[in-house]
Amino acid sequence: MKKLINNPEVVVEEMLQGMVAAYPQFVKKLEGFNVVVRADAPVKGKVALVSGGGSGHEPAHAGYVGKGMLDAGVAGAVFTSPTPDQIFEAIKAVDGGAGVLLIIKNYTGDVMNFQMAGEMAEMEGIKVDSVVVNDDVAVENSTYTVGRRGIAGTVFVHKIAGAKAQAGGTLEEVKVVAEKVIKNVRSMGMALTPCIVPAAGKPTFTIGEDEMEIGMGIHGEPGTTRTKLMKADEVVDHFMSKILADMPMETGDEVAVMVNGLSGTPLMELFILNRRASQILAGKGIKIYRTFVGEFMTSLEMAGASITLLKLDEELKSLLDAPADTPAFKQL
Amino acid sequence: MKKLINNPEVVVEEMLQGMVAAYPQFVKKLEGFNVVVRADAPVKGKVALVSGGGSGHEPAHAGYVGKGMLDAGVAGAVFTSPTPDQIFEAIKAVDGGAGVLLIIKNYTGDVMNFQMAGEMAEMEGIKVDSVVVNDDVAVENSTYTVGRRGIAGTVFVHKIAGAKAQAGGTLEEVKVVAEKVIKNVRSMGMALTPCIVPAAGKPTFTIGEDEMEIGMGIHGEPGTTRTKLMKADEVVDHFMSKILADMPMETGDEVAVMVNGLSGTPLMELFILNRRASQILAGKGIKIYRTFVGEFMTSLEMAGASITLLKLDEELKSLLDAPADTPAFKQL
Amino acid sequence: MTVDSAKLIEIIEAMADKITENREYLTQLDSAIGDADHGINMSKGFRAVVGKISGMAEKDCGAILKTVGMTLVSNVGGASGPLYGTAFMRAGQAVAGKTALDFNDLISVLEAALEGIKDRGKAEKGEKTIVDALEPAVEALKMHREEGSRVALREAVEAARRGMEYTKEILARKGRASYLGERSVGHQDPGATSSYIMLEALTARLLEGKQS
Amino acid sequence: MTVDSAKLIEIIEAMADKITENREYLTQLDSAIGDADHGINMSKGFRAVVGKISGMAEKDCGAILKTVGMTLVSNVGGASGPLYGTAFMRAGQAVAGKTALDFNDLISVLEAALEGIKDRGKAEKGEKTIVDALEPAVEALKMHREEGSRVALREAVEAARRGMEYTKEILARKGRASYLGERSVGHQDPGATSSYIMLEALTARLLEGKQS
Ligand SMILES: Nc1ncnc2c1ncn2[C@@H]1O[C@H](COP(=O)(O)OP(=O)(O)O)[C@@H](O)[C@H]1O
Ligand SMILES: Nc1ncnc2c1ncn2[C@@H]1O[C@H](COP(=O)(O)OP(=O)(O)O)[C@@H](O)[C@H]1O
Ligand SMILES: [Mg+2]
Ligand SMILES: [Mg+2]
Ligand SMILES: [Mg+2]
Ligand SMILES: [Mg+2]
Repeated sequence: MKKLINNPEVVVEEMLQGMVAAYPQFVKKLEGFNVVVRADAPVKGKVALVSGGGSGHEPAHAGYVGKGMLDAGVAGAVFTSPTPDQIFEAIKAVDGGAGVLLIIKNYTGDVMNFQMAGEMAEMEGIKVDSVVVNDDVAVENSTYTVGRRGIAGTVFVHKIAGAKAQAGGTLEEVKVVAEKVIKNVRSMGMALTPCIVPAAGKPTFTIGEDEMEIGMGIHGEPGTTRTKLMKADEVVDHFMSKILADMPMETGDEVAVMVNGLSGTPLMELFILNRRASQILAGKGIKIYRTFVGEFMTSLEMAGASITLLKLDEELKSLLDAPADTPAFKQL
Repeated sequence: MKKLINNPEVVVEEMLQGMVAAYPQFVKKLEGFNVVVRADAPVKGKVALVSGGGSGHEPAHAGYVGKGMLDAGVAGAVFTSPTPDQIFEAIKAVDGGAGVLLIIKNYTGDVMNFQMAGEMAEMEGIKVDSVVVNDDVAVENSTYTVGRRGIAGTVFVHKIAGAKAQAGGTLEEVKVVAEKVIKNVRSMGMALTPCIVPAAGKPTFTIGEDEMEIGMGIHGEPGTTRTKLMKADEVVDHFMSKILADMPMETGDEVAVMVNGLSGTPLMELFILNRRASQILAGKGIKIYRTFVGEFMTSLEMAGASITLLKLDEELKSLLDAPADTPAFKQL
Repeated sequence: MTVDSAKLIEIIEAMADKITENREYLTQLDSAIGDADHGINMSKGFRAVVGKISGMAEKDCGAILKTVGMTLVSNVGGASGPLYGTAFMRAGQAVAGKTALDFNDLISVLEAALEGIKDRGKAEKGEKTIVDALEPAVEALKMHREEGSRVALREAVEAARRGMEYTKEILARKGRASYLGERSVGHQDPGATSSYIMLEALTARLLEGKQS
Repeated sequence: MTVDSAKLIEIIEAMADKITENREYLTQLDSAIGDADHGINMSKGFRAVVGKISGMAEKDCGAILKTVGMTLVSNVGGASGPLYGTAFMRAGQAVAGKTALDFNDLISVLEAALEGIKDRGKAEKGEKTIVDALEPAVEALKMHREEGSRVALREAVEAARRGMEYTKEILARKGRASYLGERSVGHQDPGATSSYIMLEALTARLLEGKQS
């Protein structure tokens, strides 16, 4: 296991310490908890946004804490949902009196832990509501299963709901717009290499030099299918057809595009993916309103990428355009 | 070779196409050349900054093209300095009449190619000057050798010289401040894994599961020494002592810190490195004015990191604080 | 059989030991169809539990079980934290105030635990979860209640083992493994396995030195 | 010996072929002490050169060499682009206007090439660069000038080979390998190797079918 760490047991604590040391202008850490909140939390009168999940997805989630996005990021152990008491502390620390929206990715563990925290907060008289993000089209949706996972599309929920809250939206309004994003966002991912959970010390799966995993999530879990290595354009073609089959679009529709690296894949390759994505959209007469290429929702050192499309209307466009100032997502 | 590409021969072209497709609000590509310039180039009356180098260091250099930083980024083949004609085209495209400053990293190839381009531009009556960045303390400086390499510290030169040019500085003033940065910036890096130049198809070196390369550059070349794997804190201790031996500092001095990932190393680990760096600086009474943790100057998919310190005075602080709006570096 | 608070603590410590012994094994099962953390999370949780309950021999059994549940909830995380946490909290409620548990109480404890897991996780048998080991165990316990605790417990552990084995054959419909669809078939469920391990530890401790 | 424009083009094509044949080899040498691109860059450059000069048989030798130089400068990149580019441009200047080259012209061509490289790169012999192969070759050529082109050329190639071999023993002081310090010792310099390869191709083509 080749990692620049000191001790697998404390990677999350040490990471958060390094993060608040880097960005004291943006964030502070709650003493005794792996929770990062806005440096100026609680912001009086503003609806507060709390997100989080297992660690290993950096810059998610603490990197999105700041003006115009999240009020708190709660960090569980690597790839493990945080516990209700942590989330509860986060809620208490950021509630500015206007209520708190929990942005949850659709994993059984995350949903249960956040819900328990929400119940705890409500018992203390804090107004709490939640949304569950499920953008991953790799997973067949079915009433018999838990539905789709939440992956990189979650960052759009942070951005847009964050802008609405920053603009003074009520808890209900912020929730409504968050759900609009969730309804209109779809992603799909793949991986070329596995990753190693520090405390496990071994790769989560093995894969041949000429193979890749399609339908990869962000937790080192195997994808939905294994195939021979494909060219970048073939990967994009496959993703786009899955996404557009699930969320049909027409000429004149507008989208935001996110090409997200899982971390081991260099930016060069992400741009090569984006080249094809933009060609396909142009070919269909779909207008690209904004594109984001980078590492937004990672999976430790895994090589791989995902593509996310968010269908936009005027409201979403203006909220996407609103300024944001966080360690990992800035917009002037 | 596991890469998300189509064809090793055209990775640079396809990457730049994907980049301008992503960020038309920031950049455009010069037809027929692997050169990216500000979307609004040439900016009349502003000193223009041109940087560049081999590809594979993304987001460097094209990612720093935009308001408050570079006017052009010139992209050579992977790890290969661009050619003089490319650089010359960049100079012509961005010269707004106030002259052009070339920001060169100290590699024989880069220096020669940029100088030849500068001569070509001067023959056309364009005022050109240049600075050479050499921040890497891993390499012993000596009059018998070519001196130190330029690595991640170059990004501080882009930022600060860019702010000076944006503020209306003359070519001479911009050059003076760029040289002040160069005089006050030091870096050191290491790697855990090699990388694969797409056209070569094989790793640049092999390294054991329990080994690392210290004094790594950004071109997949071997480092200065190979050691057993060290803990993150040990790596930082070593880097900081090398840097501070070379650029002694006193209690009360102020610095900007950059913890740069070579690309394969996840952000989590970079923050763990920053934790230690901040502790060491605090222990010495050196004030951290700003910290940047992320991937600023990468080396394809290599796992590894570098640490950069920039000693600040009032002028450098205010230029570092100035707004910047580029694909890869934003400051509100 | 009777379990007083001291004995209950011993049982829980035995469970903790077994979970820790099986840390790598459970994690390995979770890497095949999940995210390679089940053993890590559970052993971290039980380490905290052991610290919390060691001084609780004066407290009643309900309080001890409730503490176990709360400690798991706030230390395990993931899916198994809330699930096992709720299970133990509900178990504690079922025997609130009691300083000793008889066999019927034990059945109530396990029934309450199962209900807790099903309420929290909304899973049914056959979905490749904890429920696949725990529900058959509770059923066996009730079915063999009249034959005495020794027989009933042995049957329960055996039922849990069969349930755990059966998870290899089925497709996951709940939890992280469900994202794998058909690819989840052929792999044993980590949560069903940890349930079996805990039940086995419980039974072994209860039947220790017991004649019939 | 006489080299007219057509022959000069053939010689350069032969150099291009040899560089392309040795693409992997040169790249591999460059991965040991550099950035693994020397063979890639040189073969890309010479591919462009071949395209540019194939129709130039009507032009004079100076113009052909200058075109080679400019094409290398604008297609190779890295350190070797400007170095070899300058070498060929200077060589072209040395024989500007000539439609045929005799042995003395050839010596001037190689002298000018060497000076071009030294001016551009500021390297001296013994710094583990192109100069270590090229300078001994030019010296040998001049020293054996009176013995005729055949002997002199053979001696020159042999001197280049020894110079190239010698680069294994020394520490790099110029170029990217110099960052390695002591670690550069024991590895053969890629640029010295490509120079040797080109000189060998030149000599082979010149001495083809030649009796003495
Ligand atoms: N809804 C559910 N009901 C019951 N058990 C579940 C449910 N979802 C998941 N599980 C169990 O949780 C186990 C995984 O636990 P763990 O790895 O700790 O959590 P996570 O999936 O969050 O990483 C699965 O093997 C399964 O037995
Ligand atoms: N200053 C110099 N003078 C002469 N030759 C040099 C000089 N610097 C480098 N070289 C030669 O260039 C070769 C490397 O070329 P190449 O790999 O194409 O460029 P880069 O180092 O930019 O990747 C070295 O092996 C060396 O022979
Ligand atoms: Mg987990
Ligand atoms: Mg090179
Ligand atoms: Mg798990
Ligand atoms: Mg090279």
